[in-house]
Amino acid sequence: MNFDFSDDAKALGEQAKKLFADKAGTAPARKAMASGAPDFDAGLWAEIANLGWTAARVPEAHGGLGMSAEESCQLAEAAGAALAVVPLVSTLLATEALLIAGTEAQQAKYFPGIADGSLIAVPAWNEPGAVTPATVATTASGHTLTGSKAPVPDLPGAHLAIVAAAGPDGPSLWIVDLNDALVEPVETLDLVRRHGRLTLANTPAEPLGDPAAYQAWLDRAAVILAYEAIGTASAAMDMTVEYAKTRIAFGQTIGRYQGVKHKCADMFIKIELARAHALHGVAMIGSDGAELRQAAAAARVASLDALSFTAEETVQLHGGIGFTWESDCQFYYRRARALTASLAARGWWADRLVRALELRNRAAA
Amino acid sequence: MNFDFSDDAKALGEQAKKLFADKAGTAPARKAMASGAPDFDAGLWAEIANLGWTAARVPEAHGGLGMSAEESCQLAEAAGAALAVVPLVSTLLATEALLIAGTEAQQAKYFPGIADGSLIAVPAWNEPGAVTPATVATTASGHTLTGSKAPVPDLPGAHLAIVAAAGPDGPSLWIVDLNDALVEPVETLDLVRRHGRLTLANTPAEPLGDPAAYQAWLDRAAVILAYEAIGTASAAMDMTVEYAKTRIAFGQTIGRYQGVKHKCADMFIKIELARAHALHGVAMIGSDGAELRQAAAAARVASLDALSFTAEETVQLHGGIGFTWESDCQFYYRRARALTASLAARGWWADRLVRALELRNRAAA
Amino acid sequence: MDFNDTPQEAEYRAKARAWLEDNAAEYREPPETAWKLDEFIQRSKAWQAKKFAAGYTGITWPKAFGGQGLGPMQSIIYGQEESRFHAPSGLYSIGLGMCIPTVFTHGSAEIAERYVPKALVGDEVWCQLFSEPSAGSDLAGIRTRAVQDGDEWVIDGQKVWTSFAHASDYGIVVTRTDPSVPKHKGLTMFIVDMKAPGVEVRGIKQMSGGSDFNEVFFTGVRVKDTHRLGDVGNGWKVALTTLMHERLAVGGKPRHAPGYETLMKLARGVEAPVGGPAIEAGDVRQRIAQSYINDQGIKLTQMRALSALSRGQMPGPEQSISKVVVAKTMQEMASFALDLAGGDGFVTGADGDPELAKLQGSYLGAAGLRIAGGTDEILRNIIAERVLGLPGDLRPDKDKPFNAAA
Amino acid sequence: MDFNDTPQEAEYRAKARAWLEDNAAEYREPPETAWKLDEFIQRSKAWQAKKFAAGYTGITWPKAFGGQGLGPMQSIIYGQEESRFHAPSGLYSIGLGMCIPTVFTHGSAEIAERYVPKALVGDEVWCQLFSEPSAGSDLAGIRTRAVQDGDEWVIDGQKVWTSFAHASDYGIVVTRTDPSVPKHKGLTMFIVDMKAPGVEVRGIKQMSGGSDFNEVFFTGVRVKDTHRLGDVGNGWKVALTTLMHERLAVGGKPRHAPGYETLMKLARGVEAPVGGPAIEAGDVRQRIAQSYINDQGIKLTQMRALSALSRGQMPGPEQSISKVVVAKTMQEMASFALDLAGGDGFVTGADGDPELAKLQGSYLGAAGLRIAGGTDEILRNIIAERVLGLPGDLRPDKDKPFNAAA
Repeated sequence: MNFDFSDDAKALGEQAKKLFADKAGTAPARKAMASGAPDFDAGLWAEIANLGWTAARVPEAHGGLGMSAEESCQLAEAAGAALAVVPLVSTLLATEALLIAGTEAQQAKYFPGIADGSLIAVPAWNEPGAVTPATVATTASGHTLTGSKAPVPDLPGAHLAIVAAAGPDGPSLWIVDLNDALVEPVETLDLVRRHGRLTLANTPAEPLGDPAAYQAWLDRAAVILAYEAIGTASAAMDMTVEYAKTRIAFGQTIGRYQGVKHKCADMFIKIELARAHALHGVAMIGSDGAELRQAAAAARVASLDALSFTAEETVQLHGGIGFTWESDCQFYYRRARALTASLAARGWWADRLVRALELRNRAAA
Repeated sequence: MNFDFSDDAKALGEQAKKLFADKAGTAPARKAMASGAPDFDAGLWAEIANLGWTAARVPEAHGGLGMSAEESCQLAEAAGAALAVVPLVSTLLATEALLIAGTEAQQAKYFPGIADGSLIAVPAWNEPGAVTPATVATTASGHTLTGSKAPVPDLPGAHLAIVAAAGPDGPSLWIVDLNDALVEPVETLDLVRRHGRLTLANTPAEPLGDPAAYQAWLDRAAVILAYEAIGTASAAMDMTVEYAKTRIAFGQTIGRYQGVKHKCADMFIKIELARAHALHGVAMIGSDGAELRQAAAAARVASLDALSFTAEETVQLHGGIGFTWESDCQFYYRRARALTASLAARGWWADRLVRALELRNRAAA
Repeated sequence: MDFNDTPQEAEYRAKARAWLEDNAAEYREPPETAWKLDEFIQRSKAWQAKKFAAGYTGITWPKAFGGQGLGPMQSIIYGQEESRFHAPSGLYSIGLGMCIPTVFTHGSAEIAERYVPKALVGDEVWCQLFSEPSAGSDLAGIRTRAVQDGDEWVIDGQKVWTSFAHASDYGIVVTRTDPSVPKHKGLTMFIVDMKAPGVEVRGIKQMSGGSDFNEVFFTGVRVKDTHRLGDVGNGWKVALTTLMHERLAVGGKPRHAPGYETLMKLARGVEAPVGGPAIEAGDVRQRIAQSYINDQGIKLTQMRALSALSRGQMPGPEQSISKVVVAKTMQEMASFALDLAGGDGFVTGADGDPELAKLQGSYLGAAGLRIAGGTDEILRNIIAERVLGLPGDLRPDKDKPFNAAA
Repeated sequence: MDFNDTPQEAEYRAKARAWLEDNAAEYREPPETAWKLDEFIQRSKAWQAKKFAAGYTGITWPKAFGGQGLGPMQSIIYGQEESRFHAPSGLYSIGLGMCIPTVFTHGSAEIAERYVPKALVGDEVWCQLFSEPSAGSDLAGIRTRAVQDGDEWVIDGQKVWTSFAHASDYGIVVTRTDPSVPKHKGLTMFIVDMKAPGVEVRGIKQMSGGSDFNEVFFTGVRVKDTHRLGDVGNGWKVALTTLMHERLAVGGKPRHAPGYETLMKLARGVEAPVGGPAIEAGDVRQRIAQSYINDQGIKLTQMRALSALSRGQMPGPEQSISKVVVAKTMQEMASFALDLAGGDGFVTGADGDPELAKLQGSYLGAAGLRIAGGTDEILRNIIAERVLGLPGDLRPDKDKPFNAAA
């Protein structure tokens, strides 16, 4: 039985937590919230690239370290916990798409830039009016795309987008050089992470090598994003537990009241359930396992449930102060909506999970 | 604003609560649970008839008191609270069917017996294999019915059944003299209330005057049963609150712990929400109001939610003793399943509620 | 059983409605852009004066204090009718609803004579200064001190969550006058002049972006002993009567907050997670049903309370469930609806959809509503203790001198 | 990352599997009708003796006590393999899992020598006598007294929730030996002969109809001081080590309890509340997903713990979530499934459907599982306090003499 991260992956996660503890967290997030603040923390990004995190998942042949999805997940969790104002998770998601579906030439062209941090890549599947990743109206004509993508996380400041466009057998993935496209900022409920709208009007684009990769990419993205959500939820829980240990009401710390402590226990329970499924997802990515579809969907649903519950009760258990602009609670409350929007809400993923279970049943029958 | 029971109805409810406090409750329920115990408490039934409760809703022209649905609901709540081992609620439901859909001749034939307690009437819609009141496989041919009805509450010991059979425009209601039919006992999760199976094989039957009355009867039945469920849930809550005031753990009564007291508060919240909708239902019955369909469905859903939550947490908050055969908790836990089975589960009624809201929207548009 | 007015109530309603039709015409539609504070205050004062002249202020107050001496139903009926307009009446709700009744109940005759009429006509605006940073749910834990100096008291400390402090002329303030006795016993209530030297008001920006509340800092603020409300050391009991007025204000869903109808409308326009129109999906329908049960259940519960008032009885304990149900339902429904709306539910500002913006506002606002005026946890305690008779939480500080407790 | 055994683990598993194939063949299928108590005991003893002879008992115990001196993974692997059969091993789970480790940890060498071998080979059955009617969650509140009389102690009182008391030869019993000191300090643990005069065992019938537990009454039962486990007054600490062994037994879903697969199967066969096959309805699919997440989530969580053991580390705190999730999930899933099944879900006995009977059993049993071995509330306290480090509830009785507390 070896159902846990490798020591290497854990060490990278520890390194990331340590750096983010110094350089990220709610104080930099608050700075990023100011109007006119840069799209992301360029200094921190340079440091990240320098430490090889963007290279971690890139194959050695293309200037990377050839590490596994475990490393991506450890980085996503650390970034989520620290609300780090860098396009790290977006770049990891785009990396995953290039990795599973990019041609040799595409990988050779883009991976070196991703690895050294000079090329920021983001996935763009969401469209105005679309409610799930199954609905993609952007059309392809020859080697051009036409359509609109929004809200796209980390789009402002990015160089490359992995774009979903309608194909004959469902959506497929294309590469768009953002120099060729119109990128505009879009305001969202998350005041820290920048989002954008990508307008494609016969914009040059090249399809990824494997057009069927969209579904496989969704699975992998769900696992990585589950770790981001787990990181954010854990940070919110930790902050709440600390507050409950110190805040006094009616002559005792509020953490003594079962009304408070049972909610904290529920946060832990939901987060650990999410961890179990997310780890299952990483294991299935690592082994190309048949259970990836169900593990990814379960990880997505469980992590969103953990994050939304934790974010809501974080405000609640902080009481009046938790509802002020000055409190850090709002970062988690708003980020919960951001991470929901980043890859469709729980309902669609729960249905996808049951479809996966049905398929497995049919296969077994 | 006059949104409350009449003083007369309240007085009848008080009278019922008083009688049941003496003659019903968990101790008689425990006796009724013994194998070989009679189907119901005949002495209590005679007293009930004597007090005119079975006559309350019967028109004066047919030997009754001509009272409103408010009185039926007050009686149902009191019977539910006391777990009274009498076929009172079933007879009230059957009375409602005769009242809204019986011909003058049918009313003249059956109401006097119902009024004086000599005729016990029960509705029978449930069928093996059916999951909702919309699915009725029993067929009519001329003035006979063929099919099977189970589980039917209070069927053993009853004289008359109001039976749902498939009609050209959906189910319709028929009267079956139980002397003409095969009645067998059926074991259920509720060990106190007797249930039966009614086997109809070209059994003589007469249709109620208004074949479309089935839907209207469902609405009225839902309101009356909501009050039965509210009565049962309130009794369980009261017992739990009393226990929480006296049971000591870790040096204090367990009612001081928020883990316990917040659950008791949630019982109260759910019961009061159910009361609001159930009262809306009674008001709509009384005024033939257009909102009866939605009020009845909401009352049904809210009362089942209140009862199942209260029953489950009643066992839970009693701890180990609550899970023993000797504890009274099991009566509520099992009755919650009985009242669910008695008129379809919450899911169907929630859907019916939304259909009613959609219809109203369309009518308003 | 019906939802109708009694003949007397119907008559009062008709009169009020007619007066409003004539006098509130300019407030028939919501303002196209929200009023700035100055205009809001100016319009509020003008509207209050109009209402006063017509006898629609202090409806339930004794005539001796300038009130109308009518019952709670008349007050509610006027409120219902006024709420069909967008008249600016919120500026006075705390002052006239909570502060002034405390002033005429616990203040001297001279004090009442000085302050009540001007408040009623709207010339002077009042605020309530109770909560503090370290005393939210535990209101009796306040630390703002008042020290006697001859026939005056000197107040130092900080209050928080004060509505309209910046627009107020006076406030009622709870202070600690004796820290050497248990916390409930060392409190005293005063009237304070909000324009006095040493009073500083700062806005609090909320998570939702609005600034509906203030912090108020007191530095050596002097108050005459004649402006004390109730006995020295009796401030807790005085505060409780003030709060009782708050609790009587039946708290339903905020007026324009999205409800189950919003969810139905949205569900007709978007695709379900399982495919097909969302309105036809089982999970969406179950959620609509739950929203209806909670929204409409609270409305109907309030009608139960109104019926009791209309019959001249006290409302039952059922209305205590209102806020805890409303706030959580708002949060759950908004979250589910925003999920249904996909990425559009996350976009704000100029690119956002105005209908979805309401749901976003509701999601943010509900987090505050679950806390303001008693957290979900405190309200459940209150239901369990006051309605069901369960014992209170253990309070280790209850009998200890305030300055010796943790 | 994988779910595979290490080579050593695989070897041990293969050996155990082969042995079981040869020796447990008669238990391959569940008995057609449940064994009566006598037959159950007889078969249990025979099976235990066989396991002992083959070295599959006391797998993790020191060799000095007759154990195999192996790691927890070996014990778990043997258990996994044995669970493929329907062998009767439950009779010894408490005795060997909890009682005997307490005996050899806290008893004298003579005592260990007398009792451990006979327990291990299965000749003597043990039970644990901790809970009392007035001491459930609050175990330290027990009232059963032991009074010293020369070199003996005399025990009077009542225990409850004792598994297999009627089949047991010995038990470990916590008693109060000094009521004048605070409650955790006046306890002492003894070995008691269950056949001694004054011991009376009565079955407890559960709400679900089963009788898996007993009440045990002690009237003047005499125990030698040599049979004391640990020091006088140290019984609480001894009991904690016993309970630690219980907590190490990772508690997942009961072996044959219905899970999400049951709900899926049912949903394929019945109509949805909204019409159409239930498996296609959004609300049913959401519920299946939730059941999978909880059921499978706990399974995966246990695998995380096993991986730690396999690596020679202590499992993390995550396994503490197991029972609280499992029990509530069982109750919620069974309730939803029975709702889906309509009236058939309510019918029992000869007229009932056997598949639905399992769901009914699960609904009844889950109510007990949410209480047994720590209520949902106590388990949340434990997670909050031991994992998250939140402070304990206020305990007014903590430092008071037991006989002076409420």
